[in-house]
Amino acid sequence: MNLTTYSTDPAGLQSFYEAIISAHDTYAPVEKFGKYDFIKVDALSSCNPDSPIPKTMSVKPLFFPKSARVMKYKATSEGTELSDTEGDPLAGKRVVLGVKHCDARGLQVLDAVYKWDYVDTDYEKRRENTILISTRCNEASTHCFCTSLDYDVEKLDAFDVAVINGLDGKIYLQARTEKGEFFLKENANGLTVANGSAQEEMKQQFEKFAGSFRLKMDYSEINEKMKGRFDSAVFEDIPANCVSCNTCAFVCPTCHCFKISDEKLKDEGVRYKSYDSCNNVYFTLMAGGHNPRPVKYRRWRQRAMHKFVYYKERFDMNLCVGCGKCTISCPVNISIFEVVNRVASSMQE
Amino acid sequence: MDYTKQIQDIAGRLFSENKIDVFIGYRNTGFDENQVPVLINQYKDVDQLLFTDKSVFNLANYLKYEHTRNKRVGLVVKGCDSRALNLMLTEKQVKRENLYVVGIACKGVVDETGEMAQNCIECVMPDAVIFDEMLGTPSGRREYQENADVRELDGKTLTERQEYFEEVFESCIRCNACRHSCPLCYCAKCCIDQETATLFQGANTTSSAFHALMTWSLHLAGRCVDCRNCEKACPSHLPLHLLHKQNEKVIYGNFQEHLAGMIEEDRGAFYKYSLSDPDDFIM
Amino acid sequence: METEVKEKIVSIEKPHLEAPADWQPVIMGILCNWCSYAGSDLTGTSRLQYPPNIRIIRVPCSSRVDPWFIIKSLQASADGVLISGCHPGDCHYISGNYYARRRFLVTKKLLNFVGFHENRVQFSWVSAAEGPKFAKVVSKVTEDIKKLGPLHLYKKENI
Amino acid sequence: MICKVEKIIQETPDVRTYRLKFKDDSLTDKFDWMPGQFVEFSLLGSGECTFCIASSATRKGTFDCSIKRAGIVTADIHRDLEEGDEVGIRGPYGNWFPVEELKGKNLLFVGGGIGLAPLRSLIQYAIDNRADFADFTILYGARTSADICYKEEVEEWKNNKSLKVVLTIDKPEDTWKEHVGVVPKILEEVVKPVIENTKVITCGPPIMIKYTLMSLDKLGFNPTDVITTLEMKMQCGLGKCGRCNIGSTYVCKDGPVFTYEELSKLPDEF
Repeated sequence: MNLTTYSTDPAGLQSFYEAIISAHDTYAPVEKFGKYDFIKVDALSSCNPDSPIPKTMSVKPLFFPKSARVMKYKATSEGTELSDTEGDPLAGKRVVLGVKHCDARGLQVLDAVYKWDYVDTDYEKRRENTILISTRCNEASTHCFCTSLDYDVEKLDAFDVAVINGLDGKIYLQARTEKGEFFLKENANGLTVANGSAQEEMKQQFEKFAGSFRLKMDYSEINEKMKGRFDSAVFEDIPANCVSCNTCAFVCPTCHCFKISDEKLKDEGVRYKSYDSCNNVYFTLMAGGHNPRPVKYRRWRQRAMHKFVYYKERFDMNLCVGCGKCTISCPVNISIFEVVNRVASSMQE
Repeated sequence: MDYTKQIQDIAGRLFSENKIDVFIGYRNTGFDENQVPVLINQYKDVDQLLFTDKSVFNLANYLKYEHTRNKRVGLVVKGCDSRALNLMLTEKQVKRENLYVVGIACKGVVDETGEMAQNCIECVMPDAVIFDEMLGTPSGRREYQENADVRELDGKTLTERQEYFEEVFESCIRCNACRHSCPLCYCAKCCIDQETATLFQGANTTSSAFHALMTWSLHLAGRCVDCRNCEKACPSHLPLHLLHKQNEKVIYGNFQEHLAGMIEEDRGAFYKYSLSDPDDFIM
Repeated sequence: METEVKEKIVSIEKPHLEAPADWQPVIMGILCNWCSYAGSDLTGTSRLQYPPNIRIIRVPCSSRVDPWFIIKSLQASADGVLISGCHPGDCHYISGNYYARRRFLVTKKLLNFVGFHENRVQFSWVSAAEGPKFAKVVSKVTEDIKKLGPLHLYKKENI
Repeated sequence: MICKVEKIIQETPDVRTYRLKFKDDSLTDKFDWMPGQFVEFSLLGSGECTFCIASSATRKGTFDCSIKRAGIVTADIHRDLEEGDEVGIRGPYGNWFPVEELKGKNLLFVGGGIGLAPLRSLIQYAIDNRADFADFTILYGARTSADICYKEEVEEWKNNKSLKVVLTIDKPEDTWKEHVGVVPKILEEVVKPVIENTKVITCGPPIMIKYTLMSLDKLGFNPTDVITTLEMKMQCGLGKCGRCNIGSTYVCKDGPVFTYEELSKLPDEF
């Protein structure tokens, strides 16, 4: 399949965005309480597709909301009736603007867990009906380390349409999937097909971008090193200042643990699936009172090992995309980057 | 405001005299200008410690974790932190004899933007109210000011407030970070933890957020010391101080100008009463 | 006065849904065992009429009422809450209602602050001898809530 | 799927067995399971819990779940659920005891407390296919004589000439005629199992499993011949919710049945 690249300028991009917003159900980062959430928008003026990275929440809630209905039940005189919930607000056709690279990669990671064995149909439907359009990342923020985790200008497959800066104020829109190709063709008014140097220019820009990263690591080395570090004393030492607030898991674009709960109202009820966090004391507490991870460092160990070892073993990817959201949100500024590096390097001591 | 040197000296002295097992202070993250709370167990780590106007997090929070339980602890407290500590002592959560408190005459800490934080501008008591050793010159108690945000919202109509708070509760993702980062939420099983109480909703819906945040703020009414740990922890950046400051305003205005944790052995406003409390809202 | 109040109410609370024609409010009544509950008993035995919209729960003392009860009722099916206890000084447990009074004031103000009309949650002191007063209080609360219409804020079933 | 509670059997003061039957008869035939698998049992309105199926598919029509009152949902189940009531069932999930591998072997069951439930499924299966298996020993321990589950069935097993049943309780009681002592001790002193050609299947409280595995080790059993079922908090049963992770293993998909060998490779977190 031949994927087309279009070129435009900033003004053209704005009108491209405007056209999309007027024609489709569009979600874009909207400022709310000093941070950006992905919310349905009606006009370009109310949102900011180029929202600053540290202040933007992940796009995960559009596919895996903080709380979703799974099923309904109703007690009648004949017995109990079960029914599927209808009217999932996220299942319709839609376009998401301003998705960060790390977020989109996070969705790919989520795909792995949601599509193995039993396929989560709700999630799959939401994914299928969505067109992801990227934002332009020009500069790494303080906590970004996505280039260390598989992000490359050649591997932007997580998007349907990638928006990339070229030289001299040019902007390239590149279809990355069939869905994106089709979508771009439909909405290509005012865009010109790019010439041959586009790929080259994008690469140059990307190299400049990659050079701006403060945090770099060799993750395959980290994977290897962490494998044997389950009993590392560093795990007991590092999270002493963690307050078990669960924030990291809730903002993480790849964390997918959930809990199931029933809400009842008289004879009816709904079963919900909501976010949960492995940093929660009750996460593994069993009914008999037995808890395999009763203390903070064990939960932290589970978190770090799951992200960089277990998931890799199981699905051959890291459960971390290097977005740095957990570090930014952490009330005490614990950096996962720092933690895994310390664990990995403790081996040499 | 820089007490780095003094704090390092004090911590070093305490360790060498074997007076403490753990010292809780701040250190640099090493990668940006923010600071991380740090629990120090030995003399050789003392030089990590520092204290500047970026030392924001309320360290009294760490007294509720297993790392400090039944240990002799030294810690640094600002004005608001010391009020929280005072309440924790009154409510018998920590033992005074296990603590060595380094009080700070605080000049205000900064928020994300680098300006002085709102709670510091409105701070009633910048100096530590409880300490074994005081750093800096105390500036004394200040006049109580009503919170600017609360006043602004109060001036709005009910519908506007309603819409505003609907958005607040909708944005809540029920991570309970507010409760975990609050030094006064020391209950091992909190009533707003979804797993422990069947009384609360398990799902992270707007309805449950309303339920939980309201209950939580009312449990802290008359006890909240306005350290804003909750707000710093909130991943959705919700203005949680509004709820607390509103309660504080009502309590200060109606119940003999009560402020939480100012004096020793003073429990929250709800643990005492006066015959002259307002009665006109009751039929 | 009447019209003024009505106008104010309409402009203040955000109308979510039209109330059905046969809508009747559900009012949660939390009564103290020693005074108000006995008072409501007296209302019954003296055959005084009061609206049937109230659902009564008996508690040992008005200070047993955690603010959480009020929040929970509003979040479940109640459109309004009435809490009633002994007159100040008459508490069976000597000072329970003084403590309760402080909590009620803060709760009421906070609920009003986040967007509930102040008539949604009401308090009263009703002694065991005040049967007529209880009937009057319930009628007033029911009237108030009827004017305000059904409560849709943060309801469990809506979300 | 909706099931009707056909019968409730009070096994011990805090364990009840619920005999379930599908409301929709056509499901009864479709619902097939192997010993060791589990179902998600929901008391609608209260929540969902994971329970193993305590009976064998060879006895069709109904299936049993034995439930000990321990947490919030189980307390609700004990309080609210009556005969004729309806519950939601999802399943069966998880892997099962390697029945094919067990054929022709001596079987030694070591159970403790409510841990007999998953074993019962296999025991029933084995009794119904008695010819496939060689010697057959059941060692079952409980805290007190009142805590013994499936009393009638245990009695039946005792009368069955082709089985050897050893019962034990932790502390002596006046009317108790069987052995006294904790399971690992009885295992070493009374049962004295043959190691040749024997498979051990064990389940019980974590502490019992720990010491039983140690004494089996001491007796010289090969780790591959020791099979146990794990329990972990689960919510979805589908390998999604991430609760039952032990290392890269999902207990709900790759378990709950593990051999001791597989178990020893996992991080020490159960």
